[in-house]
Amino acid sequence: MTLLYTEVEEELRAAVRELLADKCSPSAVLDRADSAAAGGTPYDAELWKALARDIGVAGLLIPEELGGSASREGGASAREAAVVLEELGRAVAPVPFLSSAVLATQALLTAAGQGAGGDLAEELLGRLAAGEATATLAVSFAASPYAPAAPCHENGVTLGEDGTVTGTVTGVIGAEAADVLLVPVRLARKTEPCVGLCAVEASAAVRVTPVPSLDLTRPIATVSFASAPARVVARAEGLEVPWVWEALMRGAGLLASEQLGVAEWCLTTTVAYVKERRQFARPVGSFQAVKHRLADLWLEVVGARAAARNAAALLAEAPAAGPLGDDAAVAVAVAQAHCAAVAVHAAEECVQLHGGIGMTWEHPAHLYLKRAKADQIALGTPGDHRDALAGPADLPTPV
Amino acid sequence: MTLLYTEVEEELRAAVRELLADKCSPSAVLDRADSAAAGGTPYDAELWKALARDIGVAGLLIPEELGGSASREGGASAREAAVVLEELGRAVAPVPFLSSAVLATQALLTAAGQGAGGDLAEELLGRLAAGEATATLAVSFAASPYAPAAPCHENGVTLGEDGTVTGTVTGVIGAEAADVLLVPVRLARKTEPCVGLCAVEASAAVRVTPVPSLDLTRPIATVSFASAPARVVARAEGLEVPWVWEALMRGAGLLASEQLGVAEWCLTTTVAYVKERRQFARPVGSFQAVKHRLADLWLEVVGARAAARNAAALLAEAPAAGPLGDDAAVAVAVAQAHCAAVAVHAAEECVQLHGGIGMTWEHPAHLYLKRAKADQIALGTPGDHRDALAGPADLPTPV
Amino acid sequence: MTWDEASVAERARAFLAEHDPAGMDRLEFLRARFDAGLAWVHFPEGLGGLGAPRDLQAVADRELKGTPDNQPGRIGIGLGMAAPTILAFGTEEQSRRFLRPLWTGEEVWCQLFSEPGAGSDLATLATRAVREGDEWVVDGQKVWTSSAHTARWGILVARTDPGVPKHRGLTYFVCDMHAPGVEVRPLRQITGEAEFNEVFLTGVRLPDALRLGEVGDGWRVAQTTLMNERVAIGGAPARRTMMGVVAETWRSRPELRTHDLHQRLLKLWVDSEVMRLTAARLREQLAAGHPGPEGSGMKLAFARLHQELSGIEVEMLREDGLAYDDWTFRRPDTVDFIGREAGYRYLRAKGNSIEGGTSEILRNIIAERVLGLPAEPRADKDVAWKDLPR
Amino acid sequence: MTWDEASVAERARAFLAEHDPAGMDRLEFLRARFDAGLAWVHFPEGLGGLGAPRDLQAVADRELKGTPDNQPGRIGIGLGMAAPTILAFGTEEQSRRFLRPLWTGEEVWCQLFSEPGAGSDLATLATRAVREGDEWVVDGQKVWTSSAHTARWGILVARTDPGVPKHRGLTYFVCDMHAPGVEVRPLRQITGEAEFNEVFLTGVRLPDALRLGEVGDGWRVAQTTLMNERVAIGGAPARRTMMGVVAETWRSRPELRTHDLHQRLLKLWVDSEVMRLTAARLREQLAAGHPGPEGSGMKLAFARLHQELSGIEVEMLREDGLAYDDWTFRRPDTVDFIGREAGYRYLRAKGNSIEGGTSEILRNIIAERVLGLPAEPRADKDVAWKDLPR
Repeated sequence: MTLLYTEVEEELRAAVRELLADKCSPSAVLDRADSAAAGGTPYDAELWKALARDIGVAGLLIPEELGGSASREGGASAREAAVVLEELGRAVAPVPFLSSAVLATQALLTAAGQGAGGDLAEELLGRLAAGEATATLAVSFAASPYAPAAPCHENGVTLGEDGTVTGTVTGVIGAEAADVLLVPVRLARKTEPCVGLCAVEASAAVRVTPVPSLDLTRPIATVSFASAPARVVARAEGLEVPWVWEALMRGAGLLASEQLGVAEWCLTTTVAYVKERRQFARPVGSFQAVKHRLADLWLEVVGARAAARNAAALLAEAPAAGPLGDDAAVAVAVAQAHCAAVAVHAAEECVQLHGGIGMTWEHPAHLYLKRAKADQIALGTPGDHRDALAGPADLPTPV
Repeated sequence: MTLLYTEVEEELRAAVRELLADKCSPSAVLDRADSAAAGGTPYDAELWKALARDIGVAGLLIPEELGGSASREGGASAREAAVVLEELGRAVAPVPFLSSAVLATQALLTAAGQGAGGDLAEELLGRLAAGEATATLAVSFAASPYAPAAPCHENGVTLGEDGTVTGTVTGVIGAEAADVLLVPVRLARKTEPCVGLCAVEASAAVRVTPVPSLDLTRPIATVSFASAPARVVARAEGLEVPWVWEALMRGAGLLASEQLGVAEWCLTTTVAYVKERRQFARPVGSFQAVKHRLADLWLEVVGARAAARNAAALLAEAPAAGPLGDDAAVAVAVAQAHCAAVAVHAAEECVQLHGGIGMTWEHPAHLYLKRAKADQIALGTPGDHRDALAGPADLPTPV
Repeated sequence: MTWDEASVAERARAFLAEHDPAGMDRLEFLRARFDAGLAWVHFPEGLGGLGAPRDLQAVADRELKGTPDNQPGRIGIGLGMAAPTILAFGTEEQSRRFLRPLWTGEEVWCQLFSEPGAGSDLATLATRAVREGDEWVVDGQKVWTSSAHTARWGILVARTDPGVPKHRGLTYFVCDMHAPGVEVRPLRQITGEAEFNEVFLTGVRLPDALRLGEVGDGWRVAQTTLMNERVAIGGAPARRTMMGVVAETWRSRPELRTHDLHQRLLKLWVDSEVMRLTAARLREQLAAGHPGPEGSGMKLAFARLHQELSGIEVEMLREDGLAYDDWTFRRPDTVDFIGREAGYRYLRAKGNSIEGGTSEILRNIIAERVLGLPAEPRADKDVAWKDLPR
Repeated sequence: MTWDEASVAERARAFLAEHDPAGMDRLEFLRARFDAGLAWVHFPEGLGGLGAPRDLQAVADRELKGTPDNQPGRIGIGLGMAAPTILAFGTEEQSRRFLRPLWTGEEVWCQLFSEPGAGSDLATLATRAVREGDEWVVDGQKVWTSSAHTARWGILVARTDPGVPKHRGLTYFVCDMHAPGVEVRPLRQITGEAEFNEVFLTGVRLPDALRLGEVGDGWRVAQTTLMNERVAIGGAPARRTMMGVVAETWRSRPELRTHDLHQRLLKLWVDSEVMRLTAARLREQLAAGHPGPEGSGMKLAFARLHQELSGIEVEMLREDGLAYDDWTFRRPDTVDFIGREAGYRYLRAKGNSIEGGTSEILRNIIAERVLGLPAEPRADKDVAWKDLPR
């Protein structure tokens, strides 16, 4: 296992970065954010198609035998997905990669691993890998992987006798772009509490209501199912919804790489600006207080890269489905606790050191600030992840 | 009530500062610390006599009718004691003011207020006010005013049928300089738990063992009583030891002013040094990173002064004995939570910005670092004081 | 006479006895209050004051509580920045002309200082004012101008002599916002609102009578304005505070509580209390006539506190923190840092360490003017403005 | 040949087969290990190495585990600073003369760089070296010299030409610590110990053969030394860490636990883990032959972490934190930042952000060399050293 980037990873990065430089300039992202705020779709379908199909990022976590590029022998893995997320973060690209190619995909991989409903999961994975369909996991983006209660209880989506689902889920990302929604449900036909994961095709019976969101480039939406035809992907006894927890944990680990990308853009852009911007007949970047703050920020980003790489590497070594080992779980928690804070700090310094211009809508800095702040809440707050470390670190909580 | 200094307070400050400039130079303090480390007495008896008698700082909290200078009508109060502590902190003066004129005095004032044994308390207060005797409160300097258990139980000093006390107390300040030790005891003759405060005159039956201490200018000692003749100053049913809690709370509030003095010396000394010290053919103090750190530190000290003055003013308005009102208790907790941290931060910046010279034994900076760090632990940690604010601030603790 | 609490209260009661707000027009009432010297008692008689100590204003306000006010939120720049500057540097005529409608709110004021190329380094500003007979012709661009679209007047600093070092070539004017050549465009912020404007000045002609202070003395005049601004931002006692707002969320949403957040909130509660006490002590010093240097420090503390608290609130709200109340591009009349929802508070607070002097500049000021630390080596002190590197 | 894990392990096993440590003198064993190229495998053959990749040293150490070592704690400056510099700039003779006894520990080395007047600004140092025939006569005072009293040799930077700008007039020497005129005095620190010394050099005569690098090239040579020092301080993988020590206290003293401390410790545990991973990634980069700039960053992080953790530990210990283990003025042979008790750790950690480049200097280095930010305006770049303001 290495914490460095492999050549294959660097090639993938180069391809993604080139495409984004061409199709995803800050002004393009800002225009889309404006139109989204005015009711348009927040995601760039054309860009997503190019990423998913031409470069094939949709299948990085999906096994080769299902049409993806993941394999134990030199194929893709969480490491490649992490590199893609770094680039998407650096561009705050409005594409449903995290929601479809990570969260939904992980839920399906776990379900497929379980046998029951495995065929359907594999069929769906095939469509996702081919870029024929985009999915999302209909769970709040603010859900913590450590939260005790099953989300399908909180929002109470139920699968009726007639094979349709009814209920509402709030705080969902990527819903506007989803052809298939994977929703954890309660099975009504059982008296025994029994839960499942359903696949629901987008239709008139699925209402997606955008919510004005802090993050302009990955807004949340409320998803309502009204007797929407559904297929059961997986079932489980009790209240355990492994497909959800596994997806949230792995998603949190990879989100750290997106946060790294956000932080890197902010650092690079700020350094470039303070070299150019002159006040008092000197570049602002020649003032020692500014230099020291940027040096400290650089050190945080260096640490974020090490932590994010470590999480990606250990997720890559973990089995595609099933519970994570302690090492991987610790790596995810450490990466989230650190990278979430670094991304926010970098974005805040970016705004501050740009001065007035950083406070304007025209400058892209705010897109990164809003993404960083939303990511801090997403998939467990830094506090949640730190608390989860008390056990593994053997630092017992005071009684 | 004012947060400024009155003219009377400024005159008192000037007198104390002049005496300390004359008798308590950094090198004198360092020499004493050396000899103390080598087994000599840590306190400067001559300086203390001059302060206590000639300037009369020993009686600032003691009512005029008992020979002190405290009174509601224009007499002294906690405000004056606070100003003295600012100056003593600025000089890290090795005198038993806090232990005798604040902690022991407060314990006696509370006892006197209670009637029972009041005469003895008043007699002792008279001796302290006159500077004829020095006392200390035989309770650990690390005791928190919020700790649930009575210290006389932790250390278990007991008063025997024969009117002598036996037992050991650790972490006591000012014991080497004390003619009278006030020790909370358990009364052996009762089956009902019943506690009291005893006055024990220094004698062969009282062994004071100095402990090598982080704070070289106010070390702690272990005090052992072996059937030492004692007089009961006050009694109480149950486990309440009001004389101790009241003394610790008021002591904590006034300690904030000592911490302010420590922080001010560190800031002033560091500013003077970086103006003089040249590196890269410039004064070190002309580098912006250094300037900004010192500006932030200055702001912390400004806040420390406001918080310490507020605590002193509210303690001055509170009745000399008896439980503190909510306002005063909040003021004490806020002052400690803030000033303790500011003193440590100022001392740490002082060492760092002096560079190598700040790490040497010859330079006085370390005396302030050690005092500041010990004060952070003394009479409740910042964390203890913050936790105590959850109630008054109506920020309920998570369950 | 020398005023005290009793005599000010007496005068206020006497004023109320003669002027029943219920029985008269709001504006008339405010004009009468101004003329009675109860607008700002520390101002001279005849200019809305009594020449009384500043702290006695609280007495007048208490006595006149519940009567129509001048909506200070709408005219903050006039009250906090223009008025003290006019009082300090204006001629008798200028003071009589401007202060009354300024205080009553009949005339809104705005500030024309910052430029795209001159933010922290205000003294490099490039807006030119060229004298033509009894007039000045002004050309340039200003930015970060709140209320520009509602303002009748603006306080303007312009360069009247490019041939001398930057601080010496500036002059201070009152700009007629209705004059031809004044164009105001809204400037959208990261909150989605346009609280500020860009102001384009093209051949704007101002009579010399609108000059405030001497030609070339503009920097000194502007310092008075900026000092008052910082005190205004950091020093004022607040009814509703950011801490109060966040604490309310904590109390009303037990399910959101964690020890991590609790410990951070307790720290910030202490910081808020320390800031409140520092501000109270500062006001005591000002009242006692010896103003301390704490002023610029207060704004620093204020910005840090707002930013940390609003950041914690969004984090604490979890899913609700992912939402934003409204992105509509609008122009608010008044600004409330702690108004609206958590997301707005978080984004708006980012401006607190930039507007009215960045936190970096304030630290420089404290380090040099309060602590007496040496200035940075300066390349621009003695160079003519026109010859500065750009 | 090109070495790999297998071949290095093979060679180490072969060496052990021929040299049974049980059966021979400790020093003989170490000398033999050096001659077998198993001292530092990335050094050239004949100089204690095999010309193998640096990371294969771990293989040799693993194979030779349990055999007598060279007590690296005693000779850290020789191993970490002198050796790489001698290798990079020394002549063949110098390398052969110095490296073997350095590595075996027969000869201890010390560093003669800092002076009372030249700390962060090392290049202003004033110690003079004047050439007399084949010798140099050295006069001056050095400070912060650990092991000076046990050292056989010192790496010394002295000024050989005051007439040129400060960086250009320096030359690098090996100083014979047994030469007449070398006086060593212990320097007591705030911990009570004298870990360092002041070294007074009075008319010390050094043969030109002890010069390392060209005359006037001393600054460049010294850079190599300092870079290695920082990597050595920040980069080495630690068996026992400050976090481990503090966590042990937390585990063994449940009565000391509070939520305040718990939240702060969890944050620092994450920071420690991030630092560990950053160091691991740095070592991977070094092994892969493209060293990253993370080196100076590691020392920064290391100092901050040591200071915060040791500060929390003293606070956590309450009454025990008021005590100190021992103030005796002594001279330790080896230094252990996390040895002794909490009070010592707290005080000793204060030095971590000063020794071997202050944190302020390291931030400058990162800002300028890594981020490419402009240097401060410099008054001392092109001025002859003797003409610098003092």
